[in-house]
Amino acid sequence: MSNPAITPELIAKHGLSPEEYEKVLSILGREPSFEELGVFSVMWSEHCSYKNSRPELRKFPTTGPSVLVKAGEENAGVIDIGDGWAVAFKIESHNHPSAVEPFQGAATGVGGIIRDIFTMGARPVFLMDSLRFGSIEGDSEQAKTNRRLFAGVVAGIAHYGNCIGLPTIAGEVYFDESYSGNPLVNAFCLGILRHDQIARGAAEGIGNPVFYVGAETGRDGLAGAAFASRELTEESKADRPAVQVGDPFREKLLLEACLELLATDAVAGIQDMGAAGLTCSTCETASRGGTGVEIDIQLVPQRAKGQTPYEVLLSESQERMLVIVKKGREDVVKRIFEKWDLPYAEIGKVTDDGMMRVRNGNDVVVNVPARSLADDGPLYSREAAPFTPPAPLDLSSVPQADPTTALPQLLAHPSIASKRWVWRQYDHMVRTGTAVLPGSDAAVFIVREANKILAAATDCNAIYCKLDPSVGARIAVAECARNLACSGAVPIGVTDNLNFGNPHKPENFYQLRAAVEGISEGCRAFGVPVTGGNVSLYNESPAGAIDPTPTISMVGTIADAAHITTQAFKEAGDQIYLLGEIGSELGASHYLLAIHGRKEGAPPSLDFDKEIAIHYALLGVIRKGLVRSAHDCSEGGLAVAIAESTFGTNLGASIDLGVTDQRPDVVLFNETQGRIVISAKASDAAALEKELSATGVPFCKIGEVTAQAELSIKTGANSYSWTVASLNETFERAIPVLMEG
Amino acid sequence: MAPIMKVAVIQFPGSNCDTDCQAALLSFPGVDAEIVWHKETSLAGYDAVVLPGGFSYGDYLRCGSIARFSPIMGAVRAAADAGVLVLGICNGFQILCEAGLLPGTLLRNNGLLFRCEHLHLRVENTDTPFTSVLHKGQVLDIPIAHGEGNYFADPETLAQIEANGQVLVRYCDASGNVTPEANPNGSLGNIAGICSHGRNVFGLMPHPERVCDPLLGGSEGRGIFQSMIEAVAQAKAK
Amino acid sequence: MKAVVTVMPKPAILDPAGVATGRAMEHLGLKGVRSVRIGKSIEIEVDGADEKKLHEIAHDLLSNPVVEDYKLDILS
Amino acid sequence: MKAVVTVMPKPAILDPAGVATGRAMEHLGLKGVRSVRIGKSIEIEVDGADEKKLHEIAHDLLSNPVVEDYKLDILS
Ligand SMILES: Nc1ncnc2c1ncn2[C@@H]1O[C@H](COP(=O)(O)OP(=O)(O)O)[C@@H](O)[C@H]1O
Ligand SMILES: [Mg+2]
Repeated sequence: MSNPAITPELIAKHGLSPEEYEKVLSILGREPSFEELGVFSVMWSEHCSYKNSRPELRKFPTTGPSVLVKAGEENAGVIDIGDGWAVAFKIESHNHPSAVEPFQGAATGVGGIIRDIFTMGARPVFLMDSLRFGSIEGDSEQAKTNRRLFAGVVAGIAHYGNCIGLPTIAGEVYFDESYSGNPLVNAFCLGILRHDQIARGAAEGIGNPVFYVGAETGRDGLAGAAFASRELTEESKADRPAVQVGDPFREKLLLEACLELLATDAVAGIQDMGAAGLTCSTCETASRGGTGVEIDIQLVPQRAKGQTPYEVLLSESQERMLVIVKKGREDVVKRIFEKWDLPYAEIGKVTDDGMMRVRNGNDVVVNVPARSLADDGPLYSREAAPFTPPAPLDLSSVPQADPTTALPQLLAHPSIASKRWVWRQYDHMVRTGTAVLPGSDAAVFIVREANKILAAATDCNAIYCKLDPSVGARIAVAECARNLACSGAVPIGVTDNLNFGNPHKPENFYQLRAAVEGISEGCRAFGVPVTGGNVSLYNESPAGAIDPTPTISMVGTIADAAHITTQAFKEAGDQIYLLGEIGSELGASHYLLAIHGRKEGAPPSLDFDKEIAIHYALLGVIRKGLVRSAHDCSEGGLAVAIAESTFGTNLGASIDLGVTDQRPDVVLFNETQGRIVISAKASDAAALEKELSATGVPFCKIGEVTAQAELSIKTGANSYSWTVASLNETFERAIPVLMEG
Repeated sequence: MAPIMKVAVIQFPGSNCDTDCQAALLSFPGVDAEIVWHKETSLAGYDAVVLPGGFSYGDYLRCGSIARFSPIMGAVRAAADAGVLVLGICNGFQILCEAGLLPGTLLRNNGLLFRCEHLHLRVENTDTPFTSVLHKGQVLDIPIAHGEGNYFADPETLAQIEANGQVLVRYCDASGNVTPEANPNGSLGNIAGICSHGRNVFGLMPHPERVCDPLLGGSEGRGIFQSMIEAVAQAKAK
Repeated sequence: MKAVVTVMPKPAILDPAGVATGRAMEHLGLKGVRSVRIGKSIEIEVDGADEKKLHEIAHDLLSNPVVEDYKLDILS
Repeated sequence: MKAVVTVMPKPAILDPAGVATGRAMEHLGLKGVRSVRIGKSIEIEVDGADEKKLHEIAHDLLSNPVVEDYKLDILS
């Protein structure tokens, strides 16, 4: 089989611009081979090179005393958690593959992020998932497609996570038209390791053998990285054979084998094969090591016969790793991989010439400076459109809905409704560490081997981001931190997934830039580093770009098991307080969206100083043992938050907000930031009030937990009441009814 | 000092509750628990064997269908024949059924989805080495996590195991009523776990090892392990 | 040798996936669906032609005799 | 009408179930296993004989054309 000639069409098909091709020519001093063209194409794609976003990402705060491995240095950042232990965590998107094949797309997304973590030498301990779909309500073809995508994605995540034995302990799911045809699937994994176990993805030691371990290479997901860096079009469907199939069983074996191997001292470097497979792992390890790597395609374990070097190099077969082994220790690899019944092969060696050299037997098919691929890709500074802040909401244009019906309607809105249908499909208890199960604010996980308590949450309100990307991004960071505080945790680090539209469109690029700046501001305010993340651009369907969605995942630690707090009320007679203000900001709220069908207005304002003061105040009283439950107000405002705190208990709440000069719908459903509903034993109330007063944060008593399972809320002269059972039923049934009829 | 009970926790390729079971067992004084790789062929020296949950061989073909041919299964069978306690949890239960060490089989959940949640079990028989410290009719809160836990046996087999008191736990509501609503997967007779005719092999779909620590959702799984310890101690005392 | 083993749930066994699929077919406009049963089809390519061994494997490994029947077809 | 739809993973697509099962067959003493692929076999009984509709259903519902091919056999 002979390779095609390098023509302008072929270059364009590889997604390289004429200028980028010129750069290739000047690096090589000659025309590239077909294989080299493929290699440049994937390595310089947005997915691998971040060519459109890298200058922006530099704005993130990435350093700090606890940072052991910085963002961008390796596959995932590593943060110290004390006593010689550390965590490695990261989030990654698999949006485009999931649009084409939801089950496998989501499954392989989970598989990929898990490899990123154990490549660091860390044992993966839990997962989270952040999902976005178009509306699943109604009988339209679009709604049916969205339901199919939703069901498929959840089943795919469940399949991979459950089989490999990692609990999915938290996440989020939103439904909005902007994601029709372009769902978002972001998966997060966290792993635990000792400081001295940190593994590096560098090809160290000239002459060291390079091993391929894991599943055989097939024609999976050919050029997927390039694919993820394009808009979804009708033609994308023709890319369908490019779908990758995940094998969580193989990955489980690979994970155990790699950790066993890393526990010996036979490994000089290790790198997973993710996007752009063998290509990416060879040139990145060489580039990081300041060395070269030479491999022979013919030595690569292959699943299908007759694959060309081009196909093998660019294949995105899953469950594979590249390991640089210390010379003379090859037998260790052999022993361990034979134990786990996994393929392995020595396919090359580390060289001193800085080249990524690929042979096909005696022919050299690729001979490119490794650095030019991994680090010297093109960089673009795109144009950002000037931004006009949204007009504040004109409240007089919003008819007053009756809270008696509006509250259940909000609770039934799929974005607010219980996600039990989702997380019940995930094994969220395996590894016996989940102390707070999904359904509360942040999940809490006890890492047995390290005797540490971790908390994690993931958040992004994309309506806010759509209306004002900078404010939306800041709120996403603040909300994550608030969720952690509600569980009793202090944040230690952030990973982010920037999901945006085509960056060539100035309004999209503005969103990206503003979101990065907003996240950076938030992380600086909370004093937490960004430890890594992922960029997914070109999230567009024929109807246009998605709402900008900078998903934030935050990890925290809890000092003492006694501080673990959940959102549910605990006992009749407990006193209920609101930390923060009653608020009045209705712009960009879910009330406006769900009840009035409007996505408009300015999102609520965010004052980091106030926000942080509230978190500290809450943590202070939690540590003093004065708090029995804590739950933040997010979508749907105060009324939804209070209702949620009654769920899963046989209790009710009697609330008096005492506000007389505001519309009831505004009082109940506004989304002013920095608000937390807590409850305390009546006998602790005085102590709690004293402690809180001393902090200076605004707070007020708003009611009491009742034995009767009824929720009643008074505001001014108006009072409303619901049975907890009916609200809970509405909240729990919404998604199952839509999905199962 | 020699442990009261030395347990082998079998690790099949794809087991993922092996270390959870080991940790739960080690939380009992006097218990030693070791992970034993499935390629081993002897279980000499162990007082009890646990087949943990997970997805042995990916469970791609049928749950437990490949694991039951693992080298260790010969030793598991011999141990069971010799009266050693064998406990199969979730995937371990599926493997024991596939291997014919327990009657019946586990089909796909009738709701077709994987289910992970806390639910209730009613203790049906306390005259076994796995349930002796519990009391009859006691309601336990123990979680499940499976896609194929729908217990099935043909009518004769079912009648036999019922008559022999081999059904040890059934899915029930919080007050102990065995109702169709309390059945998470379609199991015949709400069966959650059964033992062998000889009483020394027990398989159940719920995960007792996940509720052995009050910080992690409760300690209602401890009774099963405690019963095993007492049975072993008694046998040794004789 | 090429062989196909078809494994089907026994007639007496409830097949919830089949029932659900039958309903979905009706939703898609197929009228008068009486029964849908879902089993497995396993295609095997193997050197040599040990038919007896294949039967053994179909019985012991590929099907669960408690709830399934198998059929072995030798294609070539 | 009685029909059988056989749904198989496309040839180029990884079939983890087939790989795991093929290995198990070798362990059980079947020599020279070259390939095992596992798909579904769906038996349908339906009043009437709308073959076109059946093809539509096999394509849209029973198989996932992204990763699977189907074959429809009308038995009677
Ligand atoms: N896809 C998911 N996977 C796992 N858990 C989820 C998922 N979606 C939501 N959850 C859980 O449901 C609860 C409520 O989620 P959400 O409504 O997003 O909370 P909040 O508004 O407090 O951020 C949280 O515990 C969250 O972790
Ligand atoms: Mg929250």
